[in-house]
Amino acid sequence: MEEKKAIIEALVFAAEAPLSIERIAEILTGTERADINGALQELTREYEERKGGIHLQAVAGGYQFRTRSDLGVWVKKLRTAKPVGLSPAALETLAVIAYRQPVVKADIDRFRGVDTAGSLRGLLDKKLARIVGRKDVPGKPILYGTTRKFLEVFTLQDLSALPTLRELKELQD
Amino acid sequence: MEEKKAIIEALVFAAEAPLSIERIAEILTGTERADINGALQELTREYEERKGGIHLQAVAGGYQFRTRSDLGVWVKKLRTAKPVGLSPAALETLAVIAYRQPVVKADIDRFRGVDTAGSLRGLLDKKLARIVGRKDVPGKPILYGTTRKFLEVFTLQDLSALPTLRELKELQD
Amino acid sequence: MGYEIKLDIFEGPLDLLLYLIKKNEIDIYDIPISLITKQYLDYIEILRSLNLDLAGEFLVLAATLIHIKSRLLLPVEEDPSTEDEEDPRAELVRQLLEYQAFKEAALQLDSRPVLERDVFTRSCPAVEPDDREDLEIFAEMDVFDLVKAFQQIIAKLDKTECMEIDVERMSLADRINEIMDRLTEHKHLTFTDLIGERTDRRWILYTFLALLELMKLRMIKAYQGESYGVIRLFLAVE
Repeated sequence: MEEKKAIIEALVFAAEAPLSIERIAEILTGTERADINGALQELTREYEERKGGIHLQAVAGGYQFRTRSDLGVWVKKLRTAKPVGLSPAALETLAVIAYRQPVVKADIDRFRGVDTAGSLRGLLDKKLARIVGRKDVPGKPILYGTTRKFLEVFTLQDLSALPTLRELKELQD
Repeated sequence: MEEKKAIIEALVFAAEAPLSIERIAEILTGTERADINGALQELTREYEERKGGIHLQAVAGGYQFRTRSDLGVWVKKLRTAKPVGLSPAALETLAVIAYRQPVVKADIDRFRGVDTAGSLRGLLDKKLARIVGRKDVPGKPILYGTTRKFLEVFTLQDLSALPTLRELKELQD
Repeated sequence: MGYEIKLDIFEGPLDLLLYLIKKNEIDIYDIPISLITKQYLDYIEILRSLNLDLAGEFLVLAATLIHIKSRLLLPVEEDPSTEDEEDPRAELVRQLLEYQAFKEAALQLDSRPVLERDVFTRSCPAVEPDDREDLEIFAEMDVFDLVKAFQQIIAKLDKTECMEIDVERMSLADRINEIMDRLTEHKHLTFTDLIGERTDRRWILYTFLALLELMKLRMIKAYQGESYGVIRLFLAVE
């Protein structure tokens, strides 16, 4: 393949949004827009004729590679959503529960300096935290702890496998 | 193109991480793994012969489309953020972890002849290394290993794709 | 000084030593220790004269080199039992070879196609936005993130709040969870029930400490009819 066309293909593929001819011209300095457009047309045709799983499409003022629209039913099975981690707030709350369990919400709040109702609910929903009992003091507040799933998600043998703060401090210079 | 090959191409393209043959087999029920592997090999060859901007690459136990490595200099211009490289110290520490995992920090320090706290911390932050457990000796020191991201970043199919240290020694002689 | 030295280019004392060996075209298996020790100490002296922070490891290796040199200078004893004695340089040579291999491995890693430096993956959505399903999948999570999060919280807190978390405490949490699970299931248990068949001290100790903690938290109540009698345990709150 002609080298310039290959570069254009790589650029369109790697771009974070549909890539415009203008943007390509900025990168491939000295190349005429008409030539860039020509290369994009050729690429579009090649992918179409090939009848593969990928098409080059003109979209939102630029060009973008997309899966062939009639294959959507298959692609959906992949669950294209990116795996989500925990939000920093949820992670902090989970950390307090992991290291301070069994712990009441008031203590988690005090540790984090904010109300943790939202992230606590999220952790319970995700089955990373659970209610382990009630403290026998006025108001009988709920005590929280971590779950077996927590150990699985974080690949921990048991809670004693959690690194201690001292160990983490040793990693800091 | 044969329809199944087109679907496999679309799946690999749409996946957010290198896609394994197992995962494809789960989606394309009734298709033999050997056939899936065959289609992937054909696709790899087609993209290679085409000499375009994209290659199909076997990496981290799966397949992923990537830009051709010699076009990196162009694609980089698309990105505003500078890629953060690893310092020689970080690379050395990573090499020790990769070849000696699971390994405790004391051993990494001994192999490198320096305290590796800083670079170890950096590798953990970058998710190239991770805590894999504790060694069953007094003090239960933390064991470190490499991550899946390590394989992805360094374009390795699996850990066995690393050249052996013996091979390296022969290269030097 | 007969040689030029670029500062800050050495990753550590072993790296410096390897450099000196290569520069002098020395056989690594037969290091002339006097020459190398002298050059090594000269280098350290330069660093010192420039008031650079010298990592302790450089001094440790200097001491090792001097020690090896002194052992080589000792007269060889007639005693036949010393014949098998290892070359005083052997350990250092082994260390250097290992380090050299890892250093080479590091360069090999760096020479590979590195993601986001040499090769790039797709970053645009692959399908029409409407076709995307918002399914939540759990990413693999790293325990390091968790500790880091806790450490950040602790750093913000008053020093007096900081209790050291140690391995023992975490094992205790495991035991507490198990006891609460069993009590929820069985309503009441005896101390002997909890200990079960196991007789190792660690297990008994943790069970006991877990019970104390649970009583302190007022999650359980313990009753004992008479001294040395059966200890019965109940959930404090149903």
